[in-house]
Amino acid sequence: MQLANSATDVDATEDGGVQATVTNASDIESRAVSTSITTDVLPSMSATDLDVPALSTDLLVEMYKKALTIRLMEEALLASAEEGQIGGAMHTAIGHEANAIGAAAALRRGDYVTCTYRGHHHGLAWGMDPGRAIAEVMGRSDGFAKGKGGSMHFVSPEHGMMGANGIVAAQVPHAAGLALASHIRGEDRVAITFFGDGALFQGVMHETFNIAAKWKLPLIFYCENNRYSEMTPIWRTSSIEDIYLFPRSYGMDSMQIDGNDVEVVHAAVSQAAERARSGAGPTFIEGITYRLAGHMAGDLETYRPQEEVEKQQAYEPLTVLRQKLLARGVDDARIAAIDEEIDEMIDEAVAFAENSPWPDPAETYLDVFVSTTYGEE
Amino acid sequence: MQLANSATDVDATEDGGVQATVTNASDIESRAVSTSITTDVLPSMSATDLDVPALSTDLLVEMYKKALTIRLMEEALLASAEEGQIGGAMHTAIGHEANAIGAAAALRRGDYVTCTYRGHHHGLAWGMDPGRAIAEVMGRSDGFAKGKGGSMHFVSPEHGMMGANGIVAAQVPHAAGLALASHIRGEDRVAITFFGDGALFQGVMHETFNIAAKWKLPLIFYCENNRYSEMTPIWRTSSIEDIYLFPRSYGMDSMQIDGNDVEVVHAAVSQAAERARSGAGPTFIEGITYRLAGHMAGDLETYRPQEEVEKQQAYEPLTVLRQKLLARGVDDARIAAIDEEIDEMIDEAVAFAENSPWPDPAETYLDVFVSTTYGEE
Amino acid sequence: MRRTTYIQALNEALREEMQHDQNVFLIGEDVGHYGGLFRVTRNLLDEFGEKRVLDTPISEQAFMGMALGAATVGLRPVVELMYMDFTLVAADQIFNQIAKYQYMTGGLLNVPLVIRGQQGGGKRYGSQHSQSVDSLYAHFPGIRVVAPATPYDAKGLLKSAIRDDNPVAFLEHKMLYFTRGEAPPPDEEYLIPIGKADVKREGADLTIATFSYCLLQALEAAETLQEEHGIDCEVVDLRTVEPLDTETVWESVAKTGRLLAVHESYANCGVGAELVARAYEEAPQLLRAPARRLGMAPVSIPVSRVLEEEALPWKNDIIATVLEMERG
Amino acid sequence: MRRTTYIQALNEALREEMQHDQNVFLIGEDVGHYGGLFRVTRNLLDEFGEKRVLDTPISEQAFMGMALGAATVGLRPVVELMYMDFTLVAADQIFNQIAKYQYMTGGLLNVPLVIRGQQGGGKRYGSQHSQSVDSLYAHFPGIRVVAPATPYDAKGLLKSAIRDDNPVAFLEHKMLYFTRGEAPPPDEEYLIPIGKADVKREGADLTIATFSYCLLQALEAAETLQEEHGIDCEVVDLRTVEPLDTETVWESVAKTGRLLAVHESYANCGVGAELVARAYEEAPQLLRAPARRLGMAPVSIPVSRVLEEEALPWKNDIIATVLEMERG
Ligand SMILES: Cc1ncc(C[n+]2csc(CCOP(=O)(O)OP(=O)(O)O)c2C)c(N)n1
Ligand SMILES: Cc1ncc(C[n+]2csc(CCOP(=O)(O)OP(=O)(O)O)c2C)c(N)n1
Ligand SMILES: [Mg+2]
Ligand SMILES: [Mg+2]
Repeated sequence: MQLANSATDVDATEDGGVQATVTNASDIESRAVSTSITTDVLPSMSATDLDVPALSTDLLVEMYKKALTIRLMEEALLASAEEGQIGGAMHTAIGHEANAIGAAAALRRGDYVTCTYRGHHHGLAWGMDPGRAIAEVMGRSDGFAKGKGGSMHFVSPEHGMMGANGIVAAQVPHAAGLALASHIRGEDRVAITFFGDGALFQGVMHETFNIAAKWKLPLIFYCENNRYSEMTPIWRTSSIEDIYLFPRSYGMDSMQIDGNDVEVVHAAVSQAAERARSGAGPTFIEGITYRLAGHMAGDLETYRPQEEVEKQQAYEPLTVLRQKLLARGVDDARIAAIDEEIDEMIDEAVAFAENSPWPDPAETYLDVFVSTTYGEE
Repeated sequence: MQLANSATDVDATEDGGVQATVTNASDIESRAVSTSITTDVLPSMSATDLDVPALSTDLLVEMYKKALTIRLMEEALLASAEEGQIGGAMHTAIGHEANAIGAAAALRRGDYVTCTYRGHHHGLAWGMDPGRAIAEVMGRSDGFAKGKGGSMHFVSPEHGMMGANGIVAAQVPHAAGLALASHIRGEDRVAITFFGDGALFQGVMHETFNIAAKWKLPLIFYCENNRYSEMTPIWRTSSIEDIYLFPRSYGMDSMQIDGNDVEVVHAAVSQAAERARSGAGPTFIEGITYRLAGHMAGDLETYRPQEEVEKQQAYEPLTVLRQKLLARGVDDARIAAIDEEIDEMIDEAVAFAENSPWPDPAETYLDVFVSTTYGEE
Repeated sequence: MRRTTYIQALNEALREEMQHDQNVFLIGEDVGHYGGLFRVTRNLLDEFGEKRVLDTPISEQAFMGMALGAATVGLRPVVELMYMDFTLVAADQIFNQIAKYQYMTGGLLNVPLVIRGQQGGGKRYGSQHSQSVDSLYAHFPGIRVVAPATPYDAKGLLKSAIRDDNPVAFLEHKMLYFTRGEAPPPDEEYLIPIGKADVKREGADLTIATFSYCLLQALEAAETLQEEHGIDCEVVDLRTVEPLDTETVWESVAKTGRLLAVHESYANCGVGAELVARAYEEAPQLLRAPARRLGMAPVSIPVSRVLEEEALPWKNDIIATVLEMERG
Repeated sequence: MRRTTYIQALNEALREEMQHDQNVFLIGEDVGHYGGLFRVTRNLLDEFGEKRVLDTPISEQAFMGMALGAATVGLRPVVELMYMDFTLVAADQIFNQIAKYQYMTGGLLNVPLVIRGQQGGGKRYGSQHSQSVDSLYAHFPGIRVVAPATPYDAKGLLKSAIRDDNPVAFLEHKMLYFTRGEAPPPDEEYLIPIGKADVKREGADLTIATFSYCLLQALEAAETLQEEHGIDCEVVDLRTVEPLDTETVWESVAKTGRLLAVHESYANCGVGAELVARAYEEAPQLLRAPARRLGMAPVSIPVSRVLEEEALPWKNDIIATVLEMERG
């Protein structure tokens, strides 16, 4: 196992970049005996050395806005779910935001992303509108999928967001297919796919790792390792101790990073995208992160101690981002103004969704088939 | 990659065992640049150092008889297939015999085995009767499964042979389930499962590796690496260069051995079985082997050069076994007598099968459900 | 008799069978330490230990195949699929292996296992967490399919399913979990035979044959039809979909002359079509009007409350179809 | 018109569509260098190169999912499953993903791909290499199902399937591969619309609606019935199973008053039951005798020649059922 490094406490380097440094000695100690599947690992304890160039303050401000937008939308959605306005399985990404935001910022318009049912953060990071997103989750006609897909099926082709998925790991070969499309057409688009630590043990992951590595597809595998698979800690079912080392069996490059730090995520995904575009094939990124809310709305979280959650709070994406802004001289007042702005925006988005009409029942029967006319040519 | 070793040319060691030694320098050279997925690798070029205790001459004679029985049965079956007596997909194991024979001899009565559609050698090695086996392949009523399963579904619970399978890799979790049964019941039975190099890329392999390793199941994964998946050489689709290294990602022990040498196979499986019985969990064995006949009856073998097949002939199990017998002082005359004996036995087996009546059509509707009476208790 | 919930009935059935036969074990995601996402397996790990209540990774293919292996040597695995939609992830092991194993081995091996979990719509889980798989399972020979609608039936049938020497798909419904009904106390053992339908409401005018949550919808529809239209429906709870107890259905149709089959799986190539086809094979003379079936609309279940309601073949659709049939 | 084989017709359809649209590509096991286990894709790698003819590992789930991904951005994958039984290995990608993707995305994405390969019995491949999956595919909304029986139809329908903007399961039959029939020369383009049945034999007494290899069996049965029993069957080749061209079937039944649906997939919850159910929904007044269906026996196809023959719903079974229907 490589030595643990952190990019949470950042030091500017001479060339304006930031070098990830170790947070503190006790973290290293615990890292030395634990592995990336144990719940006591903190995001900052990631194993990969990575040059992390500093992002511009403007971009960081944008990222903070995005992260807050996601967070507040999630909280609004949880409240709506509690009121009974949302049914089914709604999985929020509270605590996961930086993985999506850092990655989206590192990629280009024209690139593709697929993700899991825990996909609200990816949707918004890739540019989807919160109002239409909330409407979708609520099953209203202004939802981007007219209320048919709901929380587990965020999708927006115009943003390159090609679909969240309710079946664990099913979205992974989809992204490989998008990467294959790019490869077949000789384009320089890359695809990124997000999945969880638990997803690693679906057979299709293995199949896709092999094909992507063999065909050198322009693909980024991004594991949001929050150490839980529903109510089961991943160490209980995983024989693999450090997730990011596993894909090396396929000859694939991999990194283990702090998934809660947008700059680290941005650097890692940028590097992976560059490799992909150069024809060097896929990269696997393990982003150490933590889900601060339940697995899904209504989860009573009886399966983990509250102290564990509290310990992770210090490393959560919004806190980290706020620290970065303060370090860059963005002051409390400016941050408070942003907070207010986003808060209002989400209120409006919720109002928009709540006022959106229910779909016409006749809509039920549409979108099963596209009608084609080739036969009558 | 470890240095290549071979157990084909055996030297007796002081304690009566045999130490695997390198066959010749040119083999090592080619091994050093190639990997276990390329077709130029010879069985003798396996990578794992293994203490190979000498088996008794009597046992070797038995093994030779078994290998010849299998070989002659396969040849008889191919002839029958050519005559149109056998339909469907019949996959012979010509060239693979030692993998089955060495393994079966290393295990105990009460242990379990599952295997692929290429399972005739396992069936016979585990003790099934050639006459009933041929009858099964021909669809006669004396077939062990009354002609319902045929070539791809050899099975004989009384011998611990729990089923061959027509779906690539499907038999692998079945063996894990048998190992689980042993674990749950606190028995010391082990299970072994055979699969091909191509099977490695079915998702269920990965799922089963993880669970077996995590639960430390008494299971032996045995890959018969013949370098082909139907008509496609495995290097064309595999990103994994040395198959036996892959399972180490799950913390599993693994070896790469000469799968054409019964003594080597016996030693490897014995070691793995001991580990399994001791509670130390599964072992992965990659047996380097080669299929000397087509993928299935009727295969024209247009996809590989004849020279490649010829080069492998020198390492094929029967040749290796005959060399061993001669080295032990079993003379040509004795071997010729055995050959005649087995030849006659297979003739009789074929005659038995050909004279076996066709099943009654009414048999078609049986064996779908067991009738149960609990409801009426 | 006391009243209990459907979940509680299932939990008791599992506990009793695990006590009754030490070959019974549970395997699936979150079934052990957490006690199952829907709490059907709660407390069983504590009572029976880690060798008999196994928490798996998200590897449906592997643990389904493992259940087969263990069953062939006499263990009796009860496999939980968290949502029955995941049947499709393990479809090879279920339909190419488990359902066929006895047949392919000429009866040398059999596979006494239960695949259980919840299916069905009504809670806005959308396309991949709401579909009903009864017709899918019934299509393949070699696997019994049971889908009880009441706590009483659920307990008695789950116990029978576990004791059955064949593979059994035991289909629960998410809308049934918190419903209550009468059941004998835990120590009073009873088994309900697989393959026996049960007339849940007597009536003279038309037979509704259904199962699972649709039974409750059909019973409500029957009340409305009686009250508002004077149509007296007999409601037959099939309880088992494979084998189908057509005898009980024909007995009912002999009285009513009319048959409507209702289920929540897709109508197309569904159990309802099967029942209609069998009616014309086995008892055409009983039918005084064309037999009909009602299933899920040919769409993959949308999330929106309004759309989901439209797609589900529930009370209003049942009423409308019955009225159509009565009008002729 | 020249005569050609079913395999040759498929090969030409693939070549022409690959020439016609550079978005079309082939993916599957052994499809490239070897040209397909049944040689349907032979020579296409040479002509179109490694980017358009992709040899995969034995990873049906992955390459099926990849086909979905590529199709959502306008490529037109043609996926070969070596045996259609392997549908079950990739069932999640086929039925939970491909069939549902357009619906779940509210129509934002569609999935123009073809899943093709051979199914069916008659060559003693046994339980896991002989089963027919038409009814299985038809059960799930969102995927078209095509199963042509002649080289002419195979070519015209495969071309249409590739141009269709929906996922299409294109089901070949191993007994059809070497059959020959008339077809226009390769350069004379023709397309056959998906969803249109074709009357392959006219008759007055009874309608047999069927498809795939059963069509050939039905035509033979019709000859025998005519010659030996004076019963004049009309044989409707459905060609497409989803959508079902019931209009053509009812037109025929309007003439004959009798309907027998025949297919090789399991009878239980099969296409035949579906057709019977629709007959009583849509056209009960046309039926002068109970509509019937005939499918594979409820067993998972044995290897033995004798048993396989018994299980398959072929000529003799068709004749026997028709005679039963005629006797009333
Ligand atoms: C094939 C399949 N099996 C099971 C489930 C139920 N399920 C939904 S989320 C989940 C846990 C996934 O854990 P992980 O991959 O770590 O992602 P996370 O939820 O932690 O983001 C499970 C088991 C599913 N949706 N699909
Ligand atoms: C799931 C599945 N996909 C494809 C096939 C068709 N098939 C049968 S054998 C085979 C090749 C298997 O190669 P390998 O695992 O190396 O075993 P070998 O035949 O060489 O012994 C394939 C692709 C199958 N039977 N099952
Ligand atoms: Mg997780
Ligand atoms: Mg092989």
